[in-house]
Amino acid sequence: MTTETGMRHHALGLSNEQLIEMYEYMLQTRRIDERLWLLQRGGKIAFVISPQGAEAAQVGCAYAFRAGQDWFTPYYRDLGINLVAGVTPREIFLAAFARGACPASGGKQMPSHWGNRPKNVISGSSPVTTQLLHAVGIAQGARMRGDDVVVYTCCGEGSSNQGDFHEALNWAGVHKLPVLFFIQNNEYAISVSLEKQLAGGSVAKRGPGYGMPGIEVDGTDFLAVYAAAKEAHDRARAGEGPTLIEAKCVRLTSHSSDDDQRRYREAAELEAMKAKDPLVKARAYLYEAGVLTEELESALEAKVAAAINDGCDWAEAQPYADPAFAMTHVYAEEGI
Amino acid sequence: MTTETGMRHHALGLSNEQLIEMYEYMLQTRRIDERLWLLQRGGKIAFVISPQGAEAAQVGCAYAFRAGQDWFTPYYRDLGINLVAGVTPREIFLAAFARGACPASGGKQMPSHWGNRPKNVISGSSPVTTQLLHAVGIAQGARMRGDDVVVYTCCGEGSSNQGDFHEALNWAGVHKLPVLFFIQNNEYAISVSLEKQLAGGSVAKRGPGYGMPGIEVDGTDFLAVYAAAKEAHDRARAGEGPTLIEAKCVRLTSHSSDDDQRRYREAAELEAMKAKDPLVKARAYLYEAGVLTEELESALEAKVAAAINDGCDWAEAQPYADPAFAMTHVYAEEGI
Amino acid sequence: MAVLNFVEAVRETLRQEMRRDKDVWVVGEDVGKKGGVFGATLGLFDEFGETRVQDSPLTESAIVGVGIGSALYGTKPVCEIQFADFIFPAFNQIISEAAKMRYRSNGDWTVPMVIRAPFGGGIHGGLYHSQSVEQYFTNTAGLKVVVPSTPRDAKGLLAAAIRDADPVLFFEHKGLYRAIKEEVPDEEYIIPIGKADVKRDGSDITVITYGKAVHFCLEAAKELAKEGVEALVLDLRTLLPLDREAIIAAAKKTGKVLIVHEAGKTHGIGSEVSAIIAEECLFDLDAPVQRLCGPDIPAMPYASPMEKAYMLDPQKCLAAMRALAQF
Amino acid sequence: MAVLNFVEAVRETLRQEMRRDKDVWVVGEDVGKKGGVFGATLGLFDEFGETRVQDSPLTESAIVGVGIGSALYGTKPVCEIQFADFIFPAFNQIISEAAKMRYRSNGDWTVPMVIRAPFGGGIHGGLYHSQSVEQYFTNTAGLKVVVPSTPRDAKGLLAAAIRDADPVLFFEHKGLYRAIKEEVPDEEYIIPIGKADVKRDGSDITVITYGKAVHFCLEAAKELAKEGVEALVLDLRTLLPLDREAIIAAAKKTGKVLIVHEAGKTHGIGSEVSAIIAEECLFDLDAPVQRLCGPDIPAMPYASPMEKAYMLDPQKCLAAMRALAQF
Ligand SMILES: Cc1ncc(C[n+]2csc(CCOP(=O)(O)OP(=O)(O)O)c2C)c(N)n1
Ligand SMILES: Cc1ncc(C[n+]2csc(CCOP(=O)(O)OP(=O)(O)O)c2C)c(N)n1
Ligand SMILES: [Mg+2]
Ligand SMILES: [Mg+2]
Repeated sequence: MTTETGMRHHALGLSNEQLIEMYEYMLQTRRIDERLWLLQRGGKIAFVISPQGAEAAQVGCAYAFRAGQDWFTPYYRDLGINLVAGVTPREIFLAAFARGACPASGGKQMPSHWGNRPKNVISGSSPVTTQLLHAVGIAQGARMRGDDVVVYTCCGEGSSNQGDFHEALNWAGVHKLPVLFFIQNNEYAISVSLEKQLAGGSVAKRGPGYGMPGIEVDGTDFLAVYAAAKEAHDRARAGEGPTLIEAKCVRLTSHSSDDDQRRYREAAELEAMKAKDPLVKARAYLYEAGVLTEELESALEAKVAAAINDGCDWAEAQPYADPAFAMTHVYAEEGI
Repeated sequence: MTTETGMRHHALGLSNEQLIEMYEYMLQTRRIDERLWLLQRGGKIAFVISPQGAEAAQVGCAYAFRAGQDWFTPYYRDLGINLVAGVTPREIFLAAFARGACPASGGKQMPSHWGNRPKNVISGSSPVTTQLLHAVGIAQGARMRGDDVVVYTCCGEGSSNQGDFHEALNWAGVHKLPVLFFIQNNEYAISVSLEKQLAGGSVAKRGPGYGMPGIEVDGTDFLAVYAAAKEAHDRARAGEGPTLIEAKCVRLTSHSSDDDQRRYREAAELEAMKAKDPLVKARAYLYEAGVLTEELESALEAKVAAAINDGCDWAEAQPYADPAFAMTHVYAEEGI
Repeated sequence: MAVLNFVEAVRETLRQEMRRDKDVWVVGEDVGKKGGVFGATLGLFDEFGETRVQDSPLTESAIVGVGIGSALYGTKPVCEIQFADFIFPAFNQIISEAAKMRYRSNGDWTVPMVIRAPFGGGIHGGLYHSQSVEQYFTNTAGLKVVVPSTPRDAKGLLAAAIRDADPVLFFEHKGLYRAIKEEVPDEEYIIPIGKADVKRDGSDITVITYGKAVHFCLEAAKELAKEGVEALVLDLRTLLPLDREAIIAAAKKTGKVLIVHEAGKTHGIGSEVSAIIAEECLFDLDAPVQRLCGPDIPAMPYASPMEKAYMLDPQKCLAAMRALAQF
Repeated sequence: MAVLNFVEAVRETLRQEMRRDKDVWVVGEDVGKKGGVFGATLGLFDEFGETRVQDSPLTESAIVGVGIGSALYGTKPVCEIQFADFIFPAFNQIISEAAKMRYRSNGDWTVPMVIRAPFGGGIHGGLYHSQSVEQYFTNTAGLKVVVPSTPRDAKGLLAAAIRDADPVLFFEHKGLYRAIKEEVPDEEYIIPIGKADVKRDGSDITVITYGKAVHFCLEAAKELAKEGVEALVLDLRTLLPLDREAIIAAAKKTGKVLIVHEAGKTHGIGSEVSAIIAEECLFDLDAPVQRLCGPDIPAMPYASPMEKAYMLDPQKCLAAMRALAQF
């Protein structure tokens, strides 16, 4: 865990404060999701789709981006990406409760269908992989305007087999556009396992075919992900074009609150997966690095809990949009 | 041109007779196309899209397949594939003249929209690349039935960037299906050159990403193409799965009779291309191999010309389908 | 006769047809071990194995394109699109290939294939798990589009679709999957594609509808009967080809027609039904041809109040039916 | 005022808008050096350079998807689909993304984008270079669908489309590109999207049409006038949103309506137009609402005799108009 040059995070140019900040984001991601499951089990919200097992991948990757300057077309599990991009817990819970004040859709969309204009987070849909092409178009627009922007886009390993993945990577490769294609490979697409899904078994291996690096990284190691994402971000800014990163993650929960993975995964497999819990690994690193102490940890937990309680209670108390709101924003002409 | 084991074609297990047969197919492909251009210039047919520059790729590849047993989902330039598969010059000209007796479509479709049920040639459409998925499905069907079938499918390098290419290769790779994905790379998609079209510059390089070999071969060398196709065909039959072959061809004509490539290609480039004429190269090989003599060559030219004159005159004399035919074969219920 | 709900009827019909014909196979996302996200294929993987009950990669264009190829070879694929909202990546394969194969080859090459997809809202699915997509396909000759409204119809129509020589889009309203049960004959039977069904006879007004709305209209008709108004409720069942004769007969019988569907009104299924009536029964009409449909917005919102505002229900149907009766 | 044919009017409007607004850019297959397969972008590459006149890879989903992304960033893409028949690979991006972006984000994210595509037959294009595809898009709120019939309309409507805040599908009948010339004002002008145009006034019968058929109907109307019948010819120009007021007014004026379009009849544009009339003007009608449309077959065949059998022409229009007048 140490290197010639000392601690891994120092070698990556990360201060202890930054390390703690990254951990706090991962912790917040996990705790928010745990709260969402409680709300769903309690019948207070209808749906949860979870980042658990991908917190290190999401926070490690997003931390290489510049909130407020770079642009994001995330996918549904990307709670961690949104938090690092600047989306607040209150905004997350507004979406969960489908309240009218939700900045993503005012309750028109299901939870985890992100969108936040002030934070450069594009509105997302349900059909997978379409957002990869939007990311390429955003990069094209920034290039035309001469703006210093790098675009984050993401999907799962199953979704990476959609035609839009191919067309997006090819286009970005042709024009050497500043895009990071981040694939979170948790080895399942709902119930479909990797070997029935992905010929060749590796998303990263497909990068060279598009004239870009295809990097495989341990998605449960937040520092390894940060290192890969930082390098890709640097390449993009240097005009060297897009990068494909495949982060090997685990899916600690069922696909969503509508699924039960025990129906198609062995108990042993589910058990073994726990050893790869990215939050546990991160915590261990911070302790070994002497950055995290018991007081600090409980302080962080308390801070995160407070933000969640505030966000959840506040959001739940907000009203739904008026039913008539359903008829608005179809065209600009409405002037709304 | 010779090898330790003697002549290249002998090394490939090809007899002199087979060599001559392959040459005759290439010659026939070229001469039929030349006739089609004459008919088009003379206003007798409306449209030509040409295999010139790809004869070696097409005949070399098709010769590795078993006519009547294997299946084909060709693309519009694949005149040579169709001839080797057993489609006759008369049938080719029926399509060119859009006559009612045309086995492909009875005149419903443009020329070069192939289709021939007795020869296992699937009906093709205009939207590019869709046929790659049909090939995968045919292989899936043959696998279910336990039949010994290998499927040929093809598109251009531009078309290989369509989403359907990605989905087809991934599916075939997952199930190790007996399909040859044959890409004829003539460096242009109408007017769009390779560097604006294909990130990474190589279709073959994309093979490994799908867990299959990606073979680049000189598409103007019919023996090199035959060797690659034969190996892929053997792999498929041995249950080792699909192969991607990129044949580097030249486009000796404009994209089609509606195009004029001098508008977007340099004269020098067009001039230089002529040196790669696959028919000229094949002819040279057969002479050096002592297989082709002047008498034999003129006999072959005469034989090909006779078949073309017969096919062209006969087809032109055939009637159009009755206009009412346009309303038929919409559904089976019509019982037609 | 067993009492089955809608999704059970679909599952039993798939099982029956797969036992009957070894060429029939099922392919789609999560149709294998998981048995589909709605359980429509539950148990088929265990009975028929993974070659005939195949989990596909997450690629709709391939599900349909591979299905087409396997149909060209002679098998009978039943492709499942997990939600109708996700059928659009396969649109080119359906419209350009499946629909035109027989026509362009004069019957030499055909595509006997079924594409099943759950559609419709009212189940908190939001914009992309609630859509009605039938109207995207009904203008394409070469396709057939079927939308059953009861378990009994679902069995007869799905069997007909699987045995059909042409591509059939089979849309199942997911709001019906567990909502209604009825006795379904155990033996094989076919309900012909292209035939509408009078679900309730009546002499005062005619309601032409399909899908889940059939049940809303039947409920409303019961209410209306208490007010002395007898409504004829015609269930279209097949949207392409439409049963023109049944539509014309139903319209002429009462002279007052209301068309009801969940999908958006403008350029929807009701447009063609209304146009047929305006063409064929103009002088039999005692009232303008009315339409009660979903609003013309991009899709159905998620939050309950907005979802309710979008969705039809018996009350909305009753109000429209009463107004027409009083015209 | 210069005399321009249809495709010249399109080209000059693109040039005008690109000079006017640096955010406007053109992207599509062969739009660069070649200037497009119909020459609609000829010369733009030389004037504006390859960043603003971009040859795309052969990938329609990407042309539209990248266009959407660039519009989200603030640029104004004008995407060209080489033939309307090839728009289907982009269907998911158009229907699921472009059409729903404003709605789902409550106006925070919008897609000001134009998708141009040549459509229509009668040019020996066969099944896949002749299709009319407008009816695949008109049932999707959030989109606008425009089909101009003259060079003058093409200029005003294309300028309006490029300046519109929402995604506009702009379909150009390729059979008109060189077939008609007219004087087109040199200066900028806008023709509002959503407004139909009375191309010929008349008091005896009403013909509602769009695209190339407008010219067939006008020619037929001239003939019919010699027989003492004056036809009102309404050019819809925009198919989504439809100009309901203009349709209703035109129908009420004569009480006899014929709807004419090249696209297939069943579930076509004419269905909604007829349904609006059946809803709004029933008691003003003196004859059933008629439709003269393409046949309900998968697409237009290639061989001349079959193509002629499919295509409309002035004679077919005249016969239908005369029959309606005599009703
Ligand atoms: C086009 C499309 N098809 C199907 C679905 C339904 N669906 C939602 S998530 C999912 C699995 C995605 O798996 P993967 O891409 O590996 O991402 P993960 O959920 O594992 O992170 C499927 C099939 C969809 N949303 N869009
Ligand atoms: C989906 C689709 N988009 C566009 C076209 C129009 N088109 C026909 S051929 C062609 C270029 C094909 O280039 P390539 O794939 O390299 O094959 P080549 O013609 O060079 O052999 C294009 C753009 C089409 N037929 N289908
Ligand atoms: Mg996954
Ligand atoms: Mg090419």
